[in-house]
Amino acid sequence: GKGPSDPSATSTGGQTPVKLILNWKPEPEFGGFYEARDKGLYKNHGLNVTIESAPEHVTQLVAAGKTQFGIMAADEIVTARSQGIDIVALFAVYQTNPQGIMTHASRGLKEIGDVLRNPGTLAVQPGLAYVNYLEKKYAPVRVQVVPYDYSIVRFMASPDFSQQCFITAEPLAAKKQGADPRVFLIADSGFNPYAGIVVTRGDYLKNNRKTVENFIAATRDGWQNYLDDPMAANATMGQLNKEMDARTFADAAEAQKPLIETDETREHGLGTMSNERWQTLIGQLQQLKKISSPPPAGECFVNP
Amino acid sequence: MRRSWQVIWPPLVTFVLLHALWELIVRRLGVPAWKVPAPSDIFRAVVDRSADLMTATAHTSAAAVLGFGLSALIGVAAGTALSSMKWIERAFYPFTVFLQTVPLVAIAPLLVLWLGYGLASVTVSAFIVSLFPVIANTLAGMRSVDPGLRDMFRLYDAGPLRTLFKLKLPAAMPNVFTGLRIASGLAVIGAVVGEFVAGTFDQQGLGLLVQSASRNLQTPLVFAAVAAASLLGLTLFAIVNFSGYWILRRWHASAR
Amino acid sequence: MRRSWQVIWPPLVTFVLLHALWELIVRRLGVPAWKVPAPSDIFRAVVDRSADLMTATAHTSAAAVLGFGLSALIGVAAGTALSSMKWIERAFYPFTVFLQTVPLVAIAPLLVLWLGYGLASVTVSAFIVSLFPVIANTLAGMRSVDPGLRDMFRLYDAGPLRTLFKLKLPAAMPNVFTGLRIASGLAVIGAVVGEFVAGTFDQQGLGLLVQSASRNLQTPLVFAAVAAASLLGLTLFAIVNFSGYWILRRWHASAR
Amino acid sequence: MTESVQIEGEALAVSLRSVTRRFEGGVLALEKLDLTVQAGEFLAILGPSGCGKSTLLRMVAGLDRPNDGSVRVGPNGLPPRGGIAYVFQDPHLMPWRNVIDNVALPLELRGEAKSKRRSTALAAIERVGLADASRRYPNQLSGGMRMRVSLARALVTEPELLLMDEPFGSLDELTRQMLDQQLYELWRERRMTVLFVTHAVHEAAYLSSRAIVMTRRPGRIILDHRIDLPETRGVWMRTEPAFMKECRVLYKALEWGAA
Amino acid sequence: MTESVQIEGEALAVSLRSVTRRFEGGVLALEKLDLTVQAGEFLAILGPSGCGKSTLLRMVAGLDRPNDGSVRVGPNGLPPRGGIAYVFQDPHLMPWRNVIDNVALPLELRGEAKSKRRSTALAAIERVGLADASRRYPNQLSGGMRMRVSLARALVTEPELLLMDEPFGSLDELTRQMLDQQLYELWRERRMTVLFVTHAVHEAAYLSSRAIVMTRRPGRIILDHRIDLPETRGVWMRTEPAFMKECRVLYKALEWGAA
Ligand SMILES: Nc1ncnc2c1ncn2[C@@H]1O[C@H](COP(=O)(O)OP(=O)(O)OP(=O)(O)O)[C@@H](O)[C@H]1O
Ligand SMILES: Nc1ncnc2c1ncn2[C@@H]1O[C@H](COP(=O)(O)OP(=O)(O)OP(=O)(O)O)[C@@H](O)[C@H]1O
Ligand SMILES: [Mg+2]
Ligand SMILES: [Mg+2]
Repeated sequence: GKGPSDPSATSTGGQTPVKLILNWKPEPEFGGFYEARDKGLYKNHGLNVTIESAPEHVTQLVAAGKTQFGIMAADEIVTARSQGIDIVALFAVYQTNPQGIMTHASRGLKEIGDVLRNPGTLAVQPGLAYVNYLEKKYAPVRVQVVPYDYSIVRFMASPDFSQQCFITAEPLAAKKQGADPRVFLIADSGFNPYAGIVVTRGDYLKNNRKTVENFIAATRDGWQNYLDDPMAANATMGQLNKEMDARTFADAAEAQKPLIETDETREHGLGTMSNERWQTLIGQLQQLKKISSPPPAGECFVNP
Repeated sequence: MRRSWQVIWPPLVTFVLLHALWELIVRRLGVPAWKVPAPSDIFRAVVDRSADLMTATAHTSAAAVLGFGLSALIGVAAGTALSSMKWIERAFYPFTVFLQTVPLVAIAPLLVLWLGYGLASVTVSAFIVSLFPVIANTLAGMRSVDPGLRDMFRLYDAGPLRTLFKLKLPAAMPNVFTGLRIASGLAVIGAVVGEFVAGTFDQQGLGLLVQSASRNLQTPLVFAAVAAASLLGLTLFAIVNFSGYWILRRWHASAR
Repeated sequence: MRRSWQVIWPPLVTFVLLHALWELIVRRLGVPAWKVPAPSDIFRAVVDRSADLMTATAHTSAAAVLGFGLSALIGVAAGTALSSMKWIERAFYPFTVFLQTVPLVAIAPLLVLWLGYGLASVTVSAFIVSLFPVIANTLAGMRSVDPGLRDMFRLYDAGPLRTLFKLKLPAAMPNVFTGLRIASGLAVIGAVVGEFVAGTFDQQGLGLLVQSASRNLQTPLVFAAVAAASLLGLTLFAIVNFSGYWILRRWHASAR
Repeated sequence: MTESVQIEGEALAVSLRSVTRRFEGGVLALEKLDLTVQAGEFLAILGPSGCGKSTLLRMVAGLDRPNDGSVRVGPNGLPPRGGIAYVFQDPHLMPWRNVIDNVALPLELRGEAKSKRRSTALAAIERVGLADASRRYPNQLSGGMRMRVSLARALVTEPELLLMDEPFGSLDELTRQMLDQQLYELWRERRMTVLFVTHAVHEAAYLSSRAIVMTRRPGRIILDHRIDLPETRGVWMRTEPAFMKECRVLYKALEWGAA
Repeated sequence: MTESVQIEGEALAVSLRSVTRRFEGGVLALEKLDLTVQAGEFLAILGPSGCGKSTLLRMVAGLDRPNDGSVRVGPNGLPPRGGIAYVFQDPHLMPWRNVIDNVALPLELRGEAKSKRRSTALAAIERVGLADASRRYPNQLSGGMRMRVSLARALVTEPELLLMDEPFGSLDELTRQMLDQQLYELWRERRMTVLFVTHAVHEAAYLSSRAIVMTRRPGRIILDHRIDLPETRGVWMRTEPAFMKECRVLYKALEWGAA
């Protein structure tokens, strides 16, 4: 990575330009960031924030110093740190992991374990930590595991098909087309890493502590506003993502609320993270052999 | 005029017939639009989302055309270099196969690190995917030059550059055009796939449009975007085909 | 013996030199392994995960080889059919371009609906991706048959089948082999990409291995899997190349 | 598969009526040409380079069509399948086949059995003096050898109409005389119709029963001449006054047509 | 760009010492052949088809190498750049160029200016009688016309060593005589060295200052004969007894070598 004199972080005209790279299209899962940008919260904190949305490779870009901030999941951060990549978590949008397994309600399954232990098909992305966790926990697995391709056509087409989902996305799309999806959160099975985490590089944090604190403060306010009233930000994002209609935006914003706002956040503020949960995750990943050298939990995150 | 009409109507008739058949089957069997949309559903999606389809097509076109252009230039140059000496061919030809077999997904992180998201990375994807056919066909063309003409150039001590421009390149033209025909389609697919891994939603091309429409079960839009990609491929193909016909018509058996 | 050694050592030397250079650069600049692994890192990944790599390669090979075989058969047949009449070519050639430009991601869901997950669908992906170069080159070859020989066959009233097998196919061989060379690499990439959408994890091929390694930042393993895919492509390519050389060596300028 | 329906031993008459051939680009190769060749005639065709001789032969073979006028071959106007053989001006061999297989091609296309094909082809190859090159490929042959392969290929089928476009032009005098003699004897025996393009006046006089001489493009027939020589011919004849006279007649017409 | 370094008007001597050429597959084309051609000599080469004449010419041109023995051209053993011209046995034209551009090729490769090229090429095309076909493409020409294009291409450069492999074999007698005459006059004027393969004995006698006759493969020289005729030659000479005698000598040697 680059040294402390990161030129893109030096201030110009009082406003520090910084970039945030999202890991998917504008959707309610990023509502707070757009809220903070559009309502001028970043500006009030002396920041000029550019938001980009890309489908892949946020880890590499943050690590290589191509962006100041990015969005990642907790297990990705642990994996990166175990490889010696100095990435630090700053703010976890989702206290409860929004990933789930979606299946057809008509099958009458009671929990995630039923999905894995019964015949059928389960579509997931290759290499996901939680899939390994589930496979281990609910062995012997009888479901056929296949790759997920961002489409729900196959889910719609076959009654014994299940797939990974983001609670705010695929189930809503399926419901809109008349299916009756049943969603099991991964978190309920005991694997619950933080998700939607704002990250930065360790050396950037060290040298630009103030900028980082400002960014997180503004982000926290943005998310609070968005939880109170998502309409404005949803409209902005709807312009950028026409494949999702306004109704779905509203539904999704509503659906994710309980995953973002918990007792924990009411006490310590939105986005807060605890050493204990990082510790748990690291232990779990180690057991799954996803990492060889466990990083100390305390280095993985800060609550600025 | 009369000629180009003769070239256009047969595929047009085929096109119309195929689509009528498709519409009929889908309507008869009552297949839902999210599974296999009827042409009319797709047409509606095209009308509804014409602006987005157009900008997406523009983004993908830019990358595909640039990538194709790079392939044409570098492919012909590389094919020429490989054909110049037996040992160069032996030492390097196998490695050009590598370019073809490397999954874009695997090199995308590197592309993104070097070139960032967007046009540059996507162009390079289109280039990588469409390069090899040009190399292979150029090489094949250069190696089947009439040995008698080759002797004549040796006799007049023509030097490698003149032999290249006045003998090998013209003689290889029919093959080069076959390579370019293949590359035209591959450049489009390279751009589309390149977007999956190195595109950005801020300049959404057809690849990402397909992905996000597919995630939201807007299958007619998926088909519309795929149709746009194909049309783009066909346009590139037609341009290559007509230039090939134009250049070769006077002398090559294949153009008659 | 002596000959095949002559063919093998130049790429081998290139290979060793390139890798030594690569190792040196990576070590000197201290590039981290997650970004660009050194050959030694990749080698370690190969050793550590040799069993997984081997079964993955076996699965991908099966699909790639079958898909390539289908492309060869159907591509030559389709090229022949297109070359048989001007109007057939005009009506259908443009549509074969469609096959090339349609993103697999878009049709893969359909493939899976029809053929299920696993070998069949992945094979069809490999087939679709590698088909067009064979068609285009076969067609080009058939259309450049020596007009004098064509006349002779007409004179002896040879009939379309005999003309095909005794004149057009043999004459098109050099082009067909160029098409097959291109198809060999594309079949591998088609199998790898096909696995992204239609593979299964119990029969995990190189495609899924690449994806999961990439998600877990195991870049050396990604490179190892890519190397395996390339090796597979190279093997297919070498087989095509040698059979081409063997068949054409007696008479075609390009084989000399 | 399909056996040839050729009527054994039935020579074919050829007739051209007012034939005009104009190529794209406006080159007028032949204009209003009339020519009738009796069945069993040996017709020599002479004329300056580029006057339309090859074009004429191609039209008789049905490989090219007149822009105007009609070409009829045989009693039905169309030649029986497999009844024509053609020695093109260039050898046009298949580079991927060796000499035997090139020569055997017409038999193969007729569906004859492999062993029969081989022996017939070998006999023809021997007759043109290439027995020791029968396994070589075209790119391993000299120019004259290639032409002789093409000749052997034309003769294996025992055609009823034989079209020959300067078949001996690239051969040395001795080989040429030997092949002239062989061709003449074959014709005497089988009495097929032969159209024979040549530039050698003495060859025309020696072989043919009738000779025509064409003018510069557009080719018209300036001389249509019955060769008045005994049917038994041989090398000895070349110095006979009657032969010399025929040569002079043809030569004069050529000079006249070229002017 | 790079102007040719040809030494104007300096004919080249050729010498072959014990040259053997054996092709892959074991065909022995030439064996221990010795031949010296003086600078400015016009050497005719005769011999049966397949005896190694083309092989000999290719080696003199440096397009093929002997398996054994040495070939030297000019004072240094290597010919000056651009100093040789070769009329191959087949025309070998570039199908994508029309007649003018095919003929102008050697000038182009030498880097001459475009207008100069055009006029020189047109003059050469006119000399071979193809003025009205100068814009046509090779596939629009007759066989004899193609050969004449190839001839014109060889003569545009005013070479010091001219290799000709049956250049006139596919031409009618009159065109041939005209070109024979032109070639002879060109040689008398410029005195370049000429190696001329032909099958026509009278052509050899008419043109050359010396003729060799080769035997069947492996080609050996069976006759090396100075042609004893006056330097001023013309069509009239063809009936002179001295000319007839030379022809007979060559013919006898041919017969002897073919036996
Ligand atoms: N495809 C073509 N397009 C245009 N002109 C052509 C074509 N084929 C032949 N010609 C022209 O038609 C004329 C007659 O050609 P043809 O080949 O019949 O001559 P030929 O009498 O056989 O001559 P040669 O003795 O040189 O073989 C020539 O002037 C030639 O240039
Ligand atoms: N590439 C080759 N491989 C094998 N044999 C060859 C090759 N080229 C020529 N030959 C053989 O060498 C011999 C001499 O060939 P060459 O072409 O020199 O004959 P030529 O005297 O020019 O005959 P022609 O008068 O028929 O042109 C022939 O027997 C020929 O078959
Ligand atoms: Mg002709
Ligand atoms: Mg020769």
